[in-house]
Amino acid sequence: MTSQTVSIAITGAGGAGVMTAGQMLLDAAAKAGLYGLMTRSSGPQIRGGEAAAYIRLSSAPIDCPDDSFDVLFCFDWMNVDRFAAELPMRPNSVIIGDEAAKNPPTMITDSIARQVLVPLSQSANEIEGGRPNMIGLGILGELAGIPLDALQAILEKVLKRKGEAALLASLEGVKLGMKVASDLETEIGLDLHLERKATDKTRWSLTGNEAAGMGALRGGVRFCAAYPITPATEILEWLAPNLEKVGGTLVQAEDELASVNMIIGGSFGGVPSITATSGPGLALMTEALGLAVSAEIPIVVVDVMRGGPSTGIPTKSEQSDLNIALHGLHGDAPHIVTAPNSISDCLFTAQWTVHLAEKLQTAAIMLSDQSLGQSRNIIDKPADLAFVAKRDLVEDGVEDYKRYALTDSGISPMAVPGIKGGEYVADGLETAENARPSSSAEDHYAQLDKRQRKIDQFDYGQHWAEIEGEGDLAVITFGSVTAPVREAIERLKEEGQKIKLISLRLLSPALPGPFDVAMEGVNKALVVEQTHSKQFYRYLRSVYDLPKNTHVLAKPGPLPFRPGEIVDQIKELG
Amino acid sequence: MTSQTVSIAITGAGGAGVMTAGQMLLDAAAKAGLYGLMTRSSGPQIRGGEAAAYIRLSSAPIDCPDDSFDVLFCFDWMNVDRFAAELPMRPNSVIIGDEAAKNPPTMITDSIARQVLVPLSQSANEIEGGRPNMIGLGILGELAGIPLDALQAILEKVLKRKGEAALLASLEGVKLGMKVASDLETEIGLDLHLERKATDKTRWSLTGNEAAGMGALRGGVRFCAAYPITPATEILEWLAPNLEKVGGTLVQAEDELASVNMIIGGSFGGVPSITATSGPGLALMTEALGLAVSAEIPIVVVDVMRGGPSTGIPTKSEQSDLNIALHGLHGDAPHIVTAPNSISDCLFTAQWTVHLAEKLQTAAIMLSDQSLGQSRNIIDKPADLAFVAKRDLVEDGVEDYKRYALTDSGISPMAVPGIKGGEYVADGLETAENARPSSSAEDHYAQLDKRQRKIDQFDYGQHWAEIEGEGDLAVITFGSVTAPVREAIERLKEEGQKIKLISLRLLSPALPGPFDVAMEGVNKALVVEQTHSKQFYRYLRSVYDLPKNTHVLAKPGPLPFRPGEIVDQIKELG
Amino acid sequence: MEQPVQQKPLTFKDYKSDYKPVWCPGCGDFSVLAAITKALAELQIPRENSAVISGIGCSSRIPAYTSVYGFHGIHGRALASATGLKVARPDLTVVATGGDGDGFSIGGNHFMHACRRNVDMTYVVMDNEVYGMTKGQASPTTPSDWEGSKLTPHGTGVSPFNPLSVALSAGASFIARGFAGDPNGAAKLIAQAMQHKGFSFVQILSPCVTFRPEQAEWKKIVRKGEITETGDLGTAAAFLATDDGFSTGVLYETQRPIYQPSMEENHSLSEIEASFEL
Amino acid sequence: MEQPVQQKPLTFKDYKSDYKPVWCPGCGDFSVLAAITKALAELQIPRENSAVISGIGCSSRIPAYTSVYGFHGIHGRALASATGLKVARPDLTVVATGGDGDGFSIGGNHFMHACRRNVDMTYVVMDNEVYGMTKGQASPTTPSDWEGSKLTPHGTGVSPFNPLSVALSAGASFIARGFAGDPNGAAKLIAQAMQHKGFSFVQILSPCVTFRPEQAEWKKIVRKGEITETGDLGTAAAFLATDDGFSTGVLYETQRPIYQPSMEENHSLSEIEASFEL
Ligand SMILES: Cc1ncc(C[n+]2csc(CCOP(=O)(O)OP(=O)(O)O)c2C)c(N)n1
Ligand SMILES: Cc1ncc(C[n+]2csc(CCOP(=O)(O)OP(=O)(O)O)c2C)c(N)n1
Ligand code: SF4
Ligand code: SF4
Ligand SMILES: [Mg+2]
Ligand SMILES: [Mg+2]
Repeated sequence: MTSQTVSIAITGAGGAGVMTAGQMLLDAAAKAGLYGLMTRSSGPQIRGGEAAAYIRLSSAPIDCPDDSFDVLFCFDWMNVDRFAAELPMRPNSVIIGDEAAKNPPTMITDSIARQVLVPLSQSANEIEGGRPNMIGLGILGELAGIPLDALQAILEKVLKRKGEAALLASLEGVKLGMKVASDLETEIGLDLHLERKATDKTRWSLTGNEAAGMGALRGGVRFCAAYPITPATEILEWLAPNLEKVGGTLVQAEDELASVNMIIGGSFGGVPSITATSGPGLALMTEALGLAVSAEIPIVVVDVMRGGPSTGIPTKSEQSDLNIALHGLHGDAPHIVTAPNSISDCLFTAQWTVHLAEKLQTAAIMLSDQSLGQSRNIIDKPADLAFVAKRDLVEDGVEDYKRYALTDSGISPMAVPGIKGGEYVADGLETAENARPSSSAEDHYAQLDKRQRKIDQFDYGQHWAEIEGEGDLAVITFGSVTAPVREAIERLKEEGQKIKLISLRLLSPALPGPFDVAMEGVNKALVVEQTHSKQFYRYLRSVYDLPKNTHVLAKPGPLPFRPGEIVDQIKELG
Repeated sequence: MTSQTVSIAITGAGGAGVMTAGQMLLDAAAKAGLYGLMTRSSGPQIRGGEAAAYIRLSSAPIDCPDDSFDVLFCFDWMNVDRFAAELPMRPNSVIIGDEAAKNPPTMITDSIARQVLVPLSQSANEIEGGRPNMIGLGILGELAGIPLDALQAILEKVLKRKGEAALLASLEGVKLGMKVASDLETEIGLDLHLERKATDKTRWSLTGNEAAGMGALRGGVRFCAAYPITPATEILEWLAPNLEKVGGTLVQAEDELASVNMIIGGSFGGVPSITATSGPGLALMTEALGLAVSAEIPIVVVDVMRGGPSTGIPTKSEQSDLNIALHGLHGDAPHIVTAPNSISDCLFTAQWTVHLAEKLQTAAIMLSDQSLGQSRNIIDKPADLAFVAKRDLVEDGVEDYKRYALTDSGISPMAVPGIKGGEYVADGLETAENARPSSSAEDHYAQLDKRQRKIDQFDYGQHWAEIEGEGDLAVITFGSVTAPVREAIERLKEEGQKIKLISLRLLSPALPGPFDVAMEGVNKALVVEQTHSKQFYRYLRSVYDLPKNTHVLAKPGPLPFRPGEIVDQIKELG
Repeated sequence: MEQPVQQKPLTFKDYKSDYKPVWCPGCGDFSVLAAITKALAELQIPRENSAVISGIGCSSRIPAYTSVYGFHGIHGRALASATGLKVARPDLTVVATGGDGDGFSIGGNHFMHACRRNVDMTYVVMDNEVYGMTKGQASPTTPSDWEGSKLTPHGTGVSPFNPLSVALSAGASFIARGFAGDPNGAAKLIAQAMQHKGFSFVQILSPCVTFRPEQAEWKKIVRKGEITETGDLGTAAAFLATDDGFSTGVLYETQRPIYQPSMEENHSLSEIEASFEL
Repeated sequence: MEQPVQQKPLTFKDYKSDYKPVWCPGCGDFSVLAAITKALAELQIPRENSAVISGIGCSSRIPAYTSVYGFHGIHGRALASATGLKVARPDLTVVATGGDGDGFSIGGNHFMHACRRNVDMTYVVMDNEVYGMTKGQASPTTPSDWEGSKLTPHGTGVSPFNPLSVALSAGASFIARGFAGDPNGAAKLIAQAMQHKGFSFVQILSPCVTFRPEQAEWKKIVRKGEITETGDLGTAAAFLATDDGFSTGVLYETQRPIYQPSMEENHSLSEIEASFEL
């Protein structure tokens, strides 16, 4: 697979049009029948600081960064060194710079990669209204083998509202860039053209945050209360206009305490409800999450994780909210924790999570992260899913209704306002079956057992984990780390090594039965996670029996896992 | 030891004077050279509902309830059945009722215990201004062998401000009660007199909440911000007037978000600071706890645990906030979690916790619980301790100050306002050594390592756990469950069984080295905890190597652990 | 509010549950329960279409004593849950309730923002100027010199909170004060509030006999508020800012656009999905 | 404020750090930084004895750009930390700072209670009627018809928050409004606020050039507030309730007891321990 992908980084000062060029390159690649992934990075300035776009294109679906970049294209040298750690290069990588730019930083001059200069500003100047980034787009498009018509289609789509002149200037820039590139290809012997297969599948371009929003909608969510926070805001911003289209609504709340309690209110009213946040906001929601567990009101909170602790590194990815998601509620408060294992899986997992919350009448936390949420991916249009919100409700006119009835499944049929005879008081106090507050040991044990039972006994089917391959070594992971692990395993497979991948989508409850089955034949494990304190490994240890021979590769953010480091680690295990 | 104790329950309607009588009995017993423990219980009414006082008296220090009561004295029958589950009786226990009370409930008539009626109201009526509870006090005092002079001393102390007449009436009531009791003793052959040893040790009477307050003061705390919550309020109410006496102060905050951020502000100012709360409040504090960890500002939060989840059972004890205390912070946020193992240890542990927070510049959570916090204990005056707040500060006039310097110990010398040259900005963002925000991987790794290192490498001495006895079976526990475990082990020792007790005072960080040493020679373990979901066991599993043969006795609140059920469990293990 | 189709009109007793309140005998909240149930009866709101939402406190126990849907949530968040419920289910009649601690201390932010947002619901605060449930600490409305709490042994030293004045500044469109000593008057105010289109705030002075026995004096002090122009912002601002807190009646009322997003389904999911196509 | 013993008086530059702000070129917050440092210089507060405390937001980044002690805490809690600091360390000069989202949305409750509590400190809010940091959502002070945010595509539909009016209702003893377009005027207001005994609140209208470019118009609208009686509660209440939000100057000032518990050590620990003896 690796030979069929090309990784390109574009950097430049604020206003240089890095993100625009990157996004167009990705979209054009998709138009041309390729797949791809694009991640954004920027400096500390609120706006207008240096920016970087990291793009990986491929003939086959792709959702993780490669070990290093084939091409680093610096539209200028402005603070490019800030991105140094995010820009691994190889000796045969190429750094492309602008002839007109002065004083490349040492990070560039000392790089192991090859370096070439192109007439970027100069070419732009040749065109009336020309912009260097369009020359750059042309160069990169040509290098990756994207045909002009695909680039042109995207230009037309994006620049429509900017008028004919702008479109023409850009188009000319792209063409000029393509010419510059073909000279370059021969000059330095670059061949990055990707094979393009014909397909009739519809392609989608979306971020994990958009996918999560869509999954929620598919799952039946019709109410959201929102307080913005990086990197979760886009879920909320996507939901606001789209909920409206399907008869739902979004309220902007004054804070996270309000947003989570608002969705509890909405869901008490029978409307499947969601909010999205990141670590600091999740911390503010745990009291109410406990209320949802205790009062058995379904809600979903998507936590798009970022670097912690505290405000941490808000624009970068990390998996370190695992602990709080699993254990951040006071008291014995069994709830659902899920994690999507790819950008496109944000859709599936969000939908499934809504389904679980609704079915099990409890709080569910979906752990996404910045790298899933804010990266854009080209995928095949996903299939429709059967999971939709479906609460067990009592009938209108019910008599002697017991809201917290002790059932075998642990699920007590719910009433929602409008249902006659169902009038009850949802409560955070412990209650008897009839919803009246009770401090008796008997009621407490019975309700604790029930709330645990309903989530333990539920049939999660095969969805609790992605299990791939066979081997006596299992790599156990979750979330965004799944993609680099998968690629690492595939590379090793090519070398003849057999390794099993277990990526947990359902983090809580633990399912010892299915886990043991998955671990059959495994005698060695490697746990890979993006935290500092081995949170995932510690959690696995606490609920599952791991092989004696278990190793951990834990690395905090802000840098992403790359397949190569996982390959190295596995090789080291021998 | 069990033979030297007597357990008495007193119940009655609101206004019957149950608590007064109980407290006087305890104090008089202490005056008479005995030790004792008193726990209160009451019905759901805010005020004036049925009440119960559970008292255990002993010749030697005692800090846990017995398996059952020797005497249940019902001043009336009013809702006594509400307390049924809290009132285990034996066939040779005695239930004392009032002759004048009509219709004993079936809980009484069906009891396996013996039942006698005494002329309670009638005797009270014989005295001008007489009250039945004073007759009751006399009866119970006589039964337990407390001499009149001790009872009289307490009456004088308590009733001083009520005037001579009230005192005389009470005194007469007590005397009359004592007479009634001596008749009773012969009549039904009751002998509960406790042996009283002469001692010159000063006795203290205090609750765990008061002890925690005192420990904080001893540890150097001079600032507190408070938001009341059951069952933590008494710590705050004790601190308010007492902080003032030592030049400190307490602010009543608008909520827990304010209280925790206020103490962060106070501590940033160099003043050791504390707050106290319970589960719901702790949940609201976790975001700020993460800030304290990240910005390295020492603070102490005492969590007096109660029944959860959510509002749960606010007046009853449970250990189920363990998870949130250990793992409730978002991001990788290493911090201190301690737990006092007895009422008197609330003093030691609070003081030690302040010391650790200050020394390690981090957030520390002390997990007390309702049964420790609100029970009153008679103890020997504890020794003075060396632990006082002692931060590593930089010198006035420091140059090129690096607030978050990477040191070997992981402790970066701190500056506080007033120190010239120390001006820095404390931050929840990740920072470089110089306290400037940084999103670089290098700085992030370095600071994460440092914050973990300082708490991992610190020398906690012997205080991390109470380790008692030897044996191939270890019972591992923490907090208020320690006392019944200890008593269970002592009982089994009398039967010749050798068992090791390991009660963790330091819950986090985990100390695998010392733990392994403590477990030497142990091949079987029993974990005992007051939760539903085995939180403590799961945590131990995640950080320590437990014997293959490890069992768990986990029981949620609201009922306390009694030594007998632990004995039974151990015997079952064989 | 549509009249329900039923034989006999519901009386206030039909809106009460058979569950015995935990309140102290004599607590003002009994009257507030009477007032709320009377208001519901006056408006003949179908039980299944109304909900009483509260936080934590003695007063916040009230939902369980009614026979409508209820939510006894967590401390300070009644208004947030009530907002969510009403916005998601605009067909329901929603009454948020609670105490002065719940509403103005921990819940103060939601109070302000609920006033601004103007969702069509009613908020009834039982103000006893104390935290009853936690055994008698000062609340925001407690006079600064009250020394009855161990937490503030010399009084709070802080200006008491003026909820009506804050409500006005924050944008509330209906502001009233009642007294538990006059449950019928209070019922009338609450009914008026429920009929008001938008967010209506009713403070009921509700004595705590246990921790503030001196509030027995209130019945001598409360009076009809002497405000004539209840629709003028400036007048109301000046009046409420300087009032002693014992003027009862509707003290401000205006019409402002209510917050109720239209909730009309006009797209299919696949239409939305099409936006992801390239 | 004691004059520090030193040779040369400090200039506003001495109160600035050498750390480059992350703000967009043209952001109003640059002027507020100038104003705060000028106020510190005017009062010659020793750097080591003052602290600037903030929450999270573009504006909340300000502590790092000063050279005094600082605290860049968590979103919405600046006033709580500042309160703790000032009460525990009454010898310090404490300035809390932040944005309209930080202060009036998530931090709204602390804002009200800080006004009531009247701790002797100053709160400077850089109000740009938007959440800058999170890329342009409506804040409490955003006009209800602003459609610039995807989160509220049809505008918020909610009455904008009137921070000065709320501050007054909540009991603030010093209330002023300045404009980033006039940093010297703003500096004067902040210096006055710092000299005020008690809690002083200064709103600075501070345009966000990135998400609210239309705020360039503000310089044409702001004017000196036409309030003559700045000490009368009723007058100020009516004025602030009806003002359009562009009147600058000190708009209310009064003297109220400040919250500063005496902190005199008059007992030993053993005296306290004696109370446990029977
Ligand atoms: C997060 C949280 N903090 C604190 C508490 C404890 N608490 C329960 S009720 C209450 C105050 C209630 O006062 P108020 O709202 O005035 O009600 P009242 O009892 O006076 O009717 C407090 C502080 C809690 N339940 N939850
Ligand atoms: C608990 C929490 N919720 C949300 C956020 C995300 N957040 C950061 S700044 C901000 C708003 C800032 O707005 P404002 O205070 O007006 O500052 P400005 O950027 O406009 O100066 C938000 C919502 C956060 N950091 N923490
Ligand atoms: S404590 Fe006060 S508020 Fe609570 S029930 Fe009793 S009288 Fe009412
Ligand atoms: S986004 Fe707005 S508030 Fe933030 S720095 Fe830029 S101009 Fe200033
Ligand atoms: Mg109250
Ligand atoms: Mg702003």
